[in-house]
Amino acid sequence: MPPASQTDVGWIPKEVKKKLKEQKKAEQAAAEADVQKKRLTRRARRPEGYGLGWPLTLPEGDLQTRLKRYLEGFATGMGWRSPRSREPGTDRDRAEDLTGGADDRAERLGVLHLSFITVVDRVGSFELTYELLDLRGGQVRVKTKVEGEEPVIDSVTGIYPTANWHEREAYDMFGVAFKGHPDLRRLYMWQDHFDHHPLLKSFEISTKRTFENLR
Amino acid sequence: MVWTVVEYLNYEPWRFLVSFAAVLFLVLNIAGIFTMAERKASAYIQLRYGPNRVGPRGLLQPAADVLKLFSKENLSPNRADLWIFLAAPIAMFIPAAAVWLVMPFAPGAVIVDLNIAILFFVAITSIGALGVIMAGYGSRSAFSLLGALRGAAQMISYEVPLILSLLGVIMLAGSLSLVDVVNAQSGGFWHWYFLPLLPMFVVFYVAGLAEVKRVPFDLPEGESEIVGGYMVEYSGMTWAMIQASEFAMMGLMAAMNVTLFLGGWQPPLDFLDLGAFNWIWFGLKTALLTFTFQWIRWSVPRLRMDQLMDLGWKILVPACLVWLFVVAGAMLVLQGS
Amino acid sequence: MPQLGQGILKGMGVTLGHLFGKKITRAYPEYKRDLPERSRGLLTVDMDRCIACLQCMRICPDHCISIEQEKRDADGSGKAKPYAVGFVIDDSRCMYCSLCVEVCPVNCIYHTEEFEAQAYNRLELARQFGERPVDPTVDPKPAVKKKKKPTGKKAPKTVERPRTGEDEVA
Amino acid sequence: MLSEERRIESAALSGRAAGRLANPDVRDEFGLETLDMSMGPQHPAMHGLLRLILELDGETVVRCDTVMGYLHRSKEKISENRMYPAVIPITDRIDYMNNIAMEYGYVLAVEKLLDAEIPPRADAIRALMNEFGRIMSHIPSIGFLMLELGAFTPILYAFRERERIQNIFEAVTGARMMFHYIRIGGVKADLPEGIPEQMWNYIEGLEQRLQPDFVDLIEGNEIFIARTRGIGKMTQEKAVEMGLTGVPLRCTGAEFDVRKHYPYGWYKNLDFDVITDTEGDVEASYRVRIGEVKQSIRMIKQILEDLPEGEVMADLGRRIRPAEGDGIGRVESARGEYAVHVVSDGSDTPYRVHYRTPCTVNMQLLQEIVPGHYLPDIMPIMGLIDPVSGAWDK
Repeated sequence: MPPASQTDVGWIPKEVKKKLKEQKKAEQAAAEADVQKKRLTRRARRPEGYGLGWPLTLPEGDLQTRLKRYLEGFATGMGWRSPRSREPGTDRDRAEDLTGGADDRAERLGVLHLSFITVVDRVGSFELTYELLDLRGGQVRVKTKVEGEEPVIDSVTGIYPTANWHEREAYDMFGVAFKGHPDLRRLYMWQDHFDHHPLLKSFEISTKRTFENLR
Repeated sequence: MVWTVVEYLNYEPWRFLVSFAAVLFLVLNIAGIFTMAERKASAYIQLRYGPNRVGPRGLLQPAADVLKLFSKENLSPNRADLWIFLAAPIAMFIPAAAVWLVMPFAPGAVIVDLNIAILFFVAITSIGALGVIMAGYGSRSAFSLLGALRGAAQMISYEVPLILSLLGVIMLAGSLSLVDVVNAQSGGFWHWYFLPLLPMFVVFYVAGLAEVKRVPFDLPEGESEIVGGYMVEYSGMTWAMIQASEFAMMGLMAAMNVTLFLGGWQPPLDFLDLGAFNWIWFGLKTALLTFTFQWIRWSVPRLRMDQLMDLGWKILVPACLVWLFVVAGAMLVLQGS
Repeated sequence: MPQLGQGILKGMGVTLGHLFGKKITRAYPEYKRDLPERSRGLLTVDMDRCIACLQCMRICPDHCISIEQEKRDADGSGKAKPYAVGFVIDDSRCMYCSLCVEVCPVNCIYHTEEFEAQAYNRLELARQFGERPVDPTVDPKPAVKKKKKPTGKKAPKTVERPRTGEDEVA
Repeated sequence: MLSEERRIESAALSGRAAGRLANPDVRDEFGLETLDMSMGPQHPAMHGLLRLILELDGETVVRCDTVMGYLHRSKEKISENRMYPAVIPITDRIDYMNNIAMEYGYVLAVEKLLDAEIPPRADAIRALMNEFGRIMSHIPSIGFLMLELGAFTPILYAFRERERIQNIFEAVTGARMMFHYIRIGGVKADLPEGIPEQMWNYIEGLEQRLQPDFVDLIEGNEIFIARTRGIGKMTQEKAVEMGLTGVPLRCTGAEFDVRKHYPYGWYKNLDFDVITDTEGDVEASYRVRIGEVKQSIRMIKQILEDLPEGEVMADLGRRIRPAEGDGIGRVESARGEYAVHVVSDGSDTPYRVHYRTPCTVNMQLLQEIVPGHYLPDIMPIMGLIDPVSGAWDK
């Protein structure tokens, strides 16, 4: 079968026409699939057999057992003997590997939903609470601490796209910077001419009446 | 004595001035009455009472509104093209007023009996689109520009089914004069044109709704999308003029519908003939039709632009064309033999 | 076009039914509805009963109550007790949360059925109850929560909020 | 809807538009010109104060940037400076269409900190009021959706229902909008005499009115279907990925309801269904809302049928001073999962209060799904998310 462009003759038999049509259709379908593939690159990276099928299936069973199994698998995968005595020199201990490997974490566990990120300003350090839900009664609370005046922490937007605005809010209110965030702007306060982070404990509010000269 | 005055007024310049004043008076009153009717109808549909403070049962509310609008300052945007901005309401108002000149209100009661009245109606109402474009362009605002573009597209598209549906009437009546059209429908409601021309009546009704920019075709205004469209920047009397022209246009469409398809001033049954007072029938029918406009407005949501265009070009125009052929064939069969 | 406008006609039937239905609007200034017993209107104070315990001032989330306190032998018992010489409720700040009413030990502050508060000037909305007017623009709680020496006897007593306190403040 | 190529082109355009804003003389090389439009913050369809920076190609949106914060009143900071009970009236102001759920979430969090035992009658009354709150938020939501589509009448029918529920609330709580009714340890006061009967009568009346006024008038309307079917369509996966909760998630078919899957209070004793729909567009959200109103009616009937007797307030002492730690209260508000995280340091003011409002999270959807739609489609999409200005800005 010659390509469609070369069959430029006056008369084409019916079967050939039909075949050409089918071929064209197949080409179109392939192109569409290609576009789909491009669109779903994020999904395509995900390992088969885990998590989100199509349509989405929510996890079943107890979160505790899943979590335990997962943590064991995680430790062996990372080359840890136990959380206490891990070797710092193993090559999977780099930060990018952690975030890269974490991509399927949400799906393997079925913890699909990031409920919120709370930042608490413990003067001198920042405590971040990530509340994760599996939408089926299980919940995971991850707490972490960042030291310093201008803290930086990895963004979780790669795993939970919903974290986008949660992290923007945290940045706005506390000045916590998120590495790898696609669009770290202020969420609530105005973008320029405002250098404060209002929920810091050092930001004092005044309860003075605001209309003193507004007779 | 009186007769000489009337005769004197019949001489050309005076006749023109008097009829023009009469039409202006009529149109402004119609705008006021329809504003009131609109507000009351909407209120009653929505379980409210509507305006009820000014005058008996709030009936003087339009007068109070006009007084208030007169006292308001006329604002215009800083970058507006001032001439176009101020001329737009006038360009919208004049067509709404001028067509009333050819409208037969009762037997013999028509200001000008034009023999091309239908053509006059089509030609003059098309100017309304110009006013919309002027208003939207002159305001120099993104919202009003969008409104003007929508308005222009909509009004020009819906002229086509409007005119096509008129053709049926012209074929049946054999005349372009509105007086002839009304006279041809005499003798009971079964002689009215809405029965043989039912699809065209519906098309004229729908296209008329679109032409006067009322829900579900009020996209040029679209207050929840583009905040008011082409008239977003108007205030005070200029805004009042746009509103008045819209309401007058609505009344005009209803009256045109009545004249062309519902027998004009003809009574529904012969023994109900009121002679010179037949304008009561005309008024009743127009009021009823206007009420249906308002009833639709307060019951349905608004279409989207592409759906509006689809409706106009893919449904109304073909329906009209098909029925035109049906009517022509029927006439050929019934009259040709 | 399977339906041909049936849905629209159905909806128009509903609206037509309401056109002749009973209306629910009540013309407000002429018609006044009976307020339920618990309705929370403007606050008022019965100054005879007030014992100047400052509970309401302390709990108020908006800081809309200011009380000027003085030791005075008001009931003739020979003992000087706290007495509210100035009491102001700033209605421009009040959010009618009713916390002050609940906290009052002698039930001297309570809601009325009045709810139409309006004025040409925000300061007019500050209603004075005591014998001596209090400036409502002076905040009863200072912004900085440091221990300060009382500036004078007439200044409102600032209440330190104990962060690890054991007993209740009366 | 834009094709994939057009979408990619639009993305490229949006980048250029950003440059064009900085330097208006630059023209793009395709000769295409787009119109930048700022929709809001003062706009009738923006549910309050929201600004959308739109880039329009004709009437097609190619870029939508959400700017918020116009109603930011820093409730989290205020809450840090108020005593525990005095925070409740502030939570009332977060979602002012569904205040009672806002109070409920905060109170649950503080009770978790205090480890308090709540009397059953108080729990039942809380659930009762919460379901009334859901009705009085869902029905106006439907009205707002219709208002934005251009039909003015349903909003007034909706507000008739809301006003009647507000009358009941006024008799119970004393206020029509900012109730301040749910307290730490119970509720403010028991239901007054005759109110359960009034509630029952109202609910029966609502069941009858729901069909003509909100289903017959809206559901079959061809224009409504044309405007909403397929608009704002999203897949389940997208919805979960964006962290949506509430009606926008459930209308895609994902069955998640805090009342069912993270039960709290009296909801453990109630029998109800989680309403889902498969389409995930605006019309589906309308159907889900109507279904949820019916479920709320069912729940209210169940609660009223066996309302437990007893106290309505636990004795927690006059002063509320929880131990150090943190408590999370999570409730299903009318707009989705509402969670409050209270961190205590042992004093009588909270150390940190974080409100997770469903509106903030659901609003992320706008910038994801609006590009590619027509300008008038933004309004039904806003109706699908149905945010409340006070809630997204906190």
